[in-house]
Amino acid sequence: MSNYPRPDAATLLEIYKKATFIKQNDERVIKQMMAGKLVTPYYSPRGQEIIPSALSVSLDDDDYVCTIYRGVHDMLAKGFPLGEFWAELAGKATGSCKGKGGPMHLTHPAKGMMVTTGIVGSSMPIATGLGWAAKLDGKGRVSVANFGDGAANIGAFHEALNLAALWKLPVIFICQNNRYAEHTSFADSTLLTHLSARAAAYGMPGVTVDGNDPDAMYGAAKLAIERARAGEGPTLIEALTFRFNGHLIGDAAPYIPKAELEAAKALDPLPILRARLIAEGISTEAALAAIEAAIEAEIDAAVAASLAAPFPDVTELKRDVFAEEIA
Amino acid sequence: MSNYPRPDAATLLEIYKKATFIKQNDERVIKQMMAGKLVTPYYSPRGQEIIPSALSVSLDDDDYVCTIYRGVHDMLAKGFPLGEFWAELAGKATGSCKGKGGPMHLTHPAKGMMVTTGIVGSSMPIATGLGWAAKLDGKGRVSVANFGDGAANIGAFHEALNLAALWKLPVIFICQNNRYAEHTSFADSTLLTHLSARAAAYGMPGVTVDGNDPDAMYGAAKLAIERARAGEGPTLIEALTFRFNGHLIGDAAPYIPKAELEAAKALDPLPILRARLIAEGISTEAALAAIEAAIEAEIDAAVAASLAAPFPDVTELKRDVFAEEIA
Amino acid sequence: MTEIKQLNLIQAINLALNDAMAADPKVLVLGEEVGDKEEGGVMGVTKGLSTRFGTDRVRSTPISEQAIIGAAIGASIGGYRPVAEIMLMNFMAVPMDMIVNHAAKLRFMSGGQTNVPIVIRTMTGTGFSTGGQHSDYTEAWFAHTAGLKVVAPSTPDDAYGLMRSAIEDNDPVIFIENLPIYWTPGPVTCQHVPIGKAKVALEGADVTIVAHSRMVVEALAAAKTLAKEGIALEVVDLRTISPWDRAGVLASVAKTGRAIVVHEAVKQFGIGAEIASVLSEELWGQLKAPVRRLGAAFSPVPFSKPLETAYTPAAAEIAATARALMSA
Amino acid sequence: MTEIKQLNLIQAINLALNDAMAADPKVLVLGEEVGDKEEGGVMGVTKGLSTRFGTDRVRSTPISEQAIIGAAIGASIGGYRPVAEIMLMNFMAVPMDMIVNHAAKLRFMSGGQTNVPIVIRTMTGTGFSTGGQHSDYTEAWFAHTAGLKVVAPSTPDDAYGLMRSAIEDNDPVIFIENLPIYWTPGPVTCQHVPIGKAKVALEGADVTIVAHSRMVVEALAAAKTLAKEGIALEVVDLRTISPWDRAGVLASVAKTGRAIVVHEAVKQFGIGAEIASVLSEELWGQLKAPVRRLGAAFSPVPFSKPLETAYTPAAAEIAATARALMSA
Ligand SMILES: Cc1ncc(C[n+]2csc(CCOP(=O)(O)OP(=O)(O)O)c2C)c(N)n1
Ligand SMILES: Cc1ncc(C[n+]2csc(CCOP(=O)(O)OP(=O)(O)O)c2C)c(N)n1
Ligand SMILES: [Mg+2]
Ligand SMILES: [Mg+2]
Repeated sequence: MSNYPRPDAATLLEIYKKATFIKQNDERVIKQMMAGKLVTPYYSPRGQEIIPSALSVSLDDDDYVCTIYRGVHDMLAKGFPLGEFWAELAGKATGSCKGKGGPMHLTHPAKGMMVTTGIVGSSMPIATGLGWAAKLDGKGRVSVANFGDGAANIGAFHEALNLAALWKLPVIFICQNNRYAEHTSFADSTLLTHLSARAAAYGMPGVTVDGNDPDAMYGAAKLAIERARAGEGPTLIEALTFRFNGHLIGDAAPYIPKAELEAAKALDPLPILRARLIAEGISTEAALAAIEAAIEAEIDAAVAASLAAPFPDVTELKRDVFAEEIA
Repeated sequence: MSNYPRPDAATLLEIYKKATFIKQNDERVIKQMMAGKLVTPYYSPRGQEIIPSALSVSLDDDDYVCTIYRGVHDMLAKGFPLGEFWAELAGKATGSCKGKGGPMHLTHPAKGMMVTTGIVGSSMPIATGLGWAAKLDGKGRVSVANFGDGAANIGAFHEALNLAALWKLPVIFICQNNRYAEHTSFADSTLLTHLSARAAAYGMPGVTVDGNDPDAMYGAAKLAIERARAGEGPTLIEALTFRFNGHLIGDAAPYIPKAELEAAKALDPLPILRARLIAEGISTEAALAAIEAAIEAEIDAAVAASLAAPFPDVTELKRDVFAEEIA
Repeated sequence: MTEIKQLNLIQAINLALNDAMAADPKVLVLGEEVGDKEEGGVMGVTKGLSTRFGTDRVRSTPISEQAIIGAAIGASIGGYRPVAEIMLMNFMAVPMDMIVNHAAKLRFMSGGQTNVPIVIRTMTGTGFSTGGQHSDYTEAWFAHTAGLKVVAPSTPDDAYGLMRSAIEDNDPVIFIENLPIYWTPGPVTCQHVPIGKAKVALEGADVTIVAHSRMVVEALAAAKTLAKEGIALEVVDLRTISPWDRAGVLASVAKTGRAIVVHEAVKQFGIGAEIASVLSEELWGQLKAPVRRLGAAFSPVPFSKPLETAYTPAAAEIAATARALMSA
Repeated sequence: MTEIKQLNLIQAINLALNDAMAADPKVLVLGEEVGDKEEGGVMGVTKGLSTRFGTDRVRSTPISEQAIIGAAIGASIGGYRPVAEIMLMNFMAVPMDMIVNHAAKLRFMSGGQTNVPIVIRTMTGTGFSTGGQHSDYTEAWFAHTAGLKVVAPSTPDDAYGLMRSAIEDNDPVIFIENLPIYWTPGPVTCQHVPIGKAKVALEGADVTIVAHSRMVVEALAAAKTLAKEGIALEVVDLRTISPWDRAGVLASVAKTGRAIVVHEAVKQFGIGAEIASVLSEELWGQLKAPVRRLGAAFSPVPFSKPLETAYTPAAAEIAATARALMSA
């Protein structure tokens, strides 16, 4: 991995900004839920912020991303508008999906956020199809499929990776291995130690990286994206990380041994990257604090707007089922 | 593969008998169809006879086998009664499935033939479940899943192999790679050259053997069976072979290049094994001719009985849907 | 003999699984998170089973629904009685081939040589804002498939009794649990409930409501309201959707002369259509009003709370429909 | 303008695909064996397309139904109009999640931001002794799923016209082809046929037969027999199963006062139940006899020829049912 491209200072700062945005937003969602001001299923991405942040700095707006219920980090890193996000979580008419989709189906094509699915494994075949479209278009676009370690054991994974490899499609398969699938530990789901080993089953390059290390994640993602843009086909990246919260808010995660969770949290990539930015002179305490405050203000505004927004009208049940409205 | 167990003379002769039985029976089915005396979809196993023959000599009656529409060879090698086979093909009440299942669903639990499926890939999860039952029983029984090269690309393959490996189940996955899946060549279905490479994706041993070579096939199967009986878990065997006929009778297989087909037929394992038995003094021309004649007579009897047998009564539509008859 | 406990549906199903596993060493449990290391199921329905009966008989699986149902089918043919969990009813689409092409058909296709005594437990229901892929009722797919039995209890007592019967049944049974009523307590007599028998949950002379699962609760609420208005609903809890209790339902509607079939699934092409058309055909000339059907709106389940509420049939709609039938 | 060719259904669908691909470069075809290297489909429906339009647009796939439908969905969201083939209708169970949880729902769940203009072609039908896993009609599953359209032509002309409309439709369409009638020739006008409109295939005053796919052929045969007996059947070819033509069917039955709904799928919980219950409800007091339904026996499709024949509704049964209605 010494031949990986490395992020420059500006890119590192950009990664930090995205990751911090995700983290602060996540904390606010949980805070609002705890205060009873937001009622929704919510799958926290806390601990996994670096992965999409270090990926997205190499993506363009028109590159495609598909993700899963636990995909808020993937979306925000890709530029999902915060106002539409909060309104959607609140089930409001001003949400990106008019309140019809909710947290598990956030969509925003203008930034390439094409599909969010609540069905484990289903992001992969669809992202493969988007990769096919991108290849037919011939504009060098790529398609990213995000999924978890648990999803790597479902049939759709197998079919999608084989097809993408066979058709040399520009797809980046990102397995965010956060060591748990709901209550099931990684070791109880497969005998493998590294899921990237599965790439060989399709004749596809595969790599395992520390997804919480911005350098490693940036390098692996950039290389895969470049391969894809050059028409060299898909890559499987297993990004090692950890889920700091329960499967969803409300799950206290007693099945995660305390020591394991504490060890993971001790390596929280956010403070580490923050300290590094200052140590390496890329930014200063004051500048970062200003960034963080600006993010907080942006979140304040989005939350306030979501609370004030109207609910969709019940006639919406007749719209968007088909192109034509139902009589 | 030099450490593989090798078949002794008696076993080799047994393999030849089974394979010849399959071949002669196959030729008769086609002859009856061509004569208009049998109307059924029929998926010829011609060319693939050695695989189940060299496998079954190491199996007991109570070992489980699941197979697919192209599974006549698997069944006959396992001891499926010929009379019930022919009657089932003819849709008669005396068929193993009372005429309700037909060629794609031949079943005979007394010889361990538990499930024959017409859905590509579905033999594997079910055989995995039989492996689970066998493991719970603790009697050292094994479960065999037969499937084709095309089936290795479907999701059920992935899920079944991962589960069998994780649970260390006594399952032998036999991929009969006959180079074609219907009209699709192996090279057009995956980038891999050897499907056994997929075993590593599950932490399972995998091996590619010449399925038409009785020594190699016997050795690989025996080793896998012994591992399974010893509680060491599943094995994936890719048995290389060739389909001498079209996908089903009626398909002239124009998509197979002539040279490719001729080369495969030139290596027809049946005459090769026959010549070897004589050359090695394991049998004689006369003895083999007698065996072949006896098989022919057995087939004659089964065919005649199937023609004479009655069709099932239409009231059978109400039986075997549930345990209770439908009112 | 009959010990009456107060249990909610989670506890009742858990007790039924406990009792069935204790009674028959061939009963197995498998599915995602079902073992105690994984908290005994996301809702705790299987809690304690792996500790009591061991992880050989109660196995948590990877996320592999095709393998889960395939393993259940195979083990059942090998002599066991597996209870498989598919966490939510929408995920039944993933192992659909295993369910409809294999579990349902192996007995028939083998001419009765094999059979598939499995139970597939699954959960669903609107009410928790889980949206388009987590709350559908798809019982109609399975009821339309010969070879499957489909049950959907609305009370803890029926949940216990139907689970015991489902496990002892020699054919595959789809067992549908509703999320929002999981925590409603009720008496549990620990008796088997026969598959294929409906129950008159409330007697009444005017209009028969045919319902199952949570819609029975809504029907009973509607009945309460209407009683004050002098309209007496008879509420028939189907309990078994296939094979459904034609005789029982026909008897009730023959008495009242009016029927409303209610389900939480989308109305169009839902199971209410079968029941309504049998009622219309069999009671030709005897009905006082056309048979009405209520079901969810023709759309995916919406996320937003006001939409989700409008989407699903509820007591008020049942009451309004009954009133309309009475004045028709 | 209208050129009248004589084509069978295979040729008509092939022509529709040709014309659609020529008209719109965004139209794609994918599925097992669809390319000419693989003989243009097991039945030759896609023959010539890859040679004419290239293997970028007409792609044979591995046996991976989930990936096939997933790829079609993804490509459609990326701006294309893929026509995916799932070789036989029983295999629709394999990519069921992709069809019902994704293709059907993405428009709604995204609030209309994305849509899935795909066609899923599939084949089925009894008659060739292909047994329990190769001949089922499962249109009821898809008709019950909001967001899917379902069509099933019975003539080459409708096959052409519905395929053109399906490809141009902005939502997912399930396109059901019947195997035994593939080779029946008929005139093809090369006109689009609107989705959602039934067709009166034969006018008659006495009994309306509502049918689709091959059952229309059986209904017309029954009509021929009954005409000699002085009973005039009106045969309504549904063509579209969902959204079905309520107005058209109601108009016919309002006229005749008698209806039989026929389909090749299992009768119980089949699409006939929806139609029958709507007819009974909407034409309350106007019907001369109860609405009858005919469908396959409640069992998996049997292999043995006499069983297969008895399993499926046919002209004789339709005629007998109509006679019974006339003397009811
Ligand atoms: C097909 C299917 N099966 C089961 C579920 C229930 N479920 C939701 S999330 C989840 C765990 C997924 O774990 P992983 O893939 O590791 O992703 P993570 O949640 O850890 O990000 C499960 C089993 C589902 N949504 N879809
Ligand atoms: C799920 C599914 N998809 C498609 C088919 C149609 N089909 C029947 S056999 C076959 C080819 C299978 O090839 P392979 O696995 O190599 O087995 P072989 O026939 O060569 O023995 C296909 C595509 C099917 N039966 N099931
Ligand atoms: Mg995970
Ligand atoms: Mg093959």
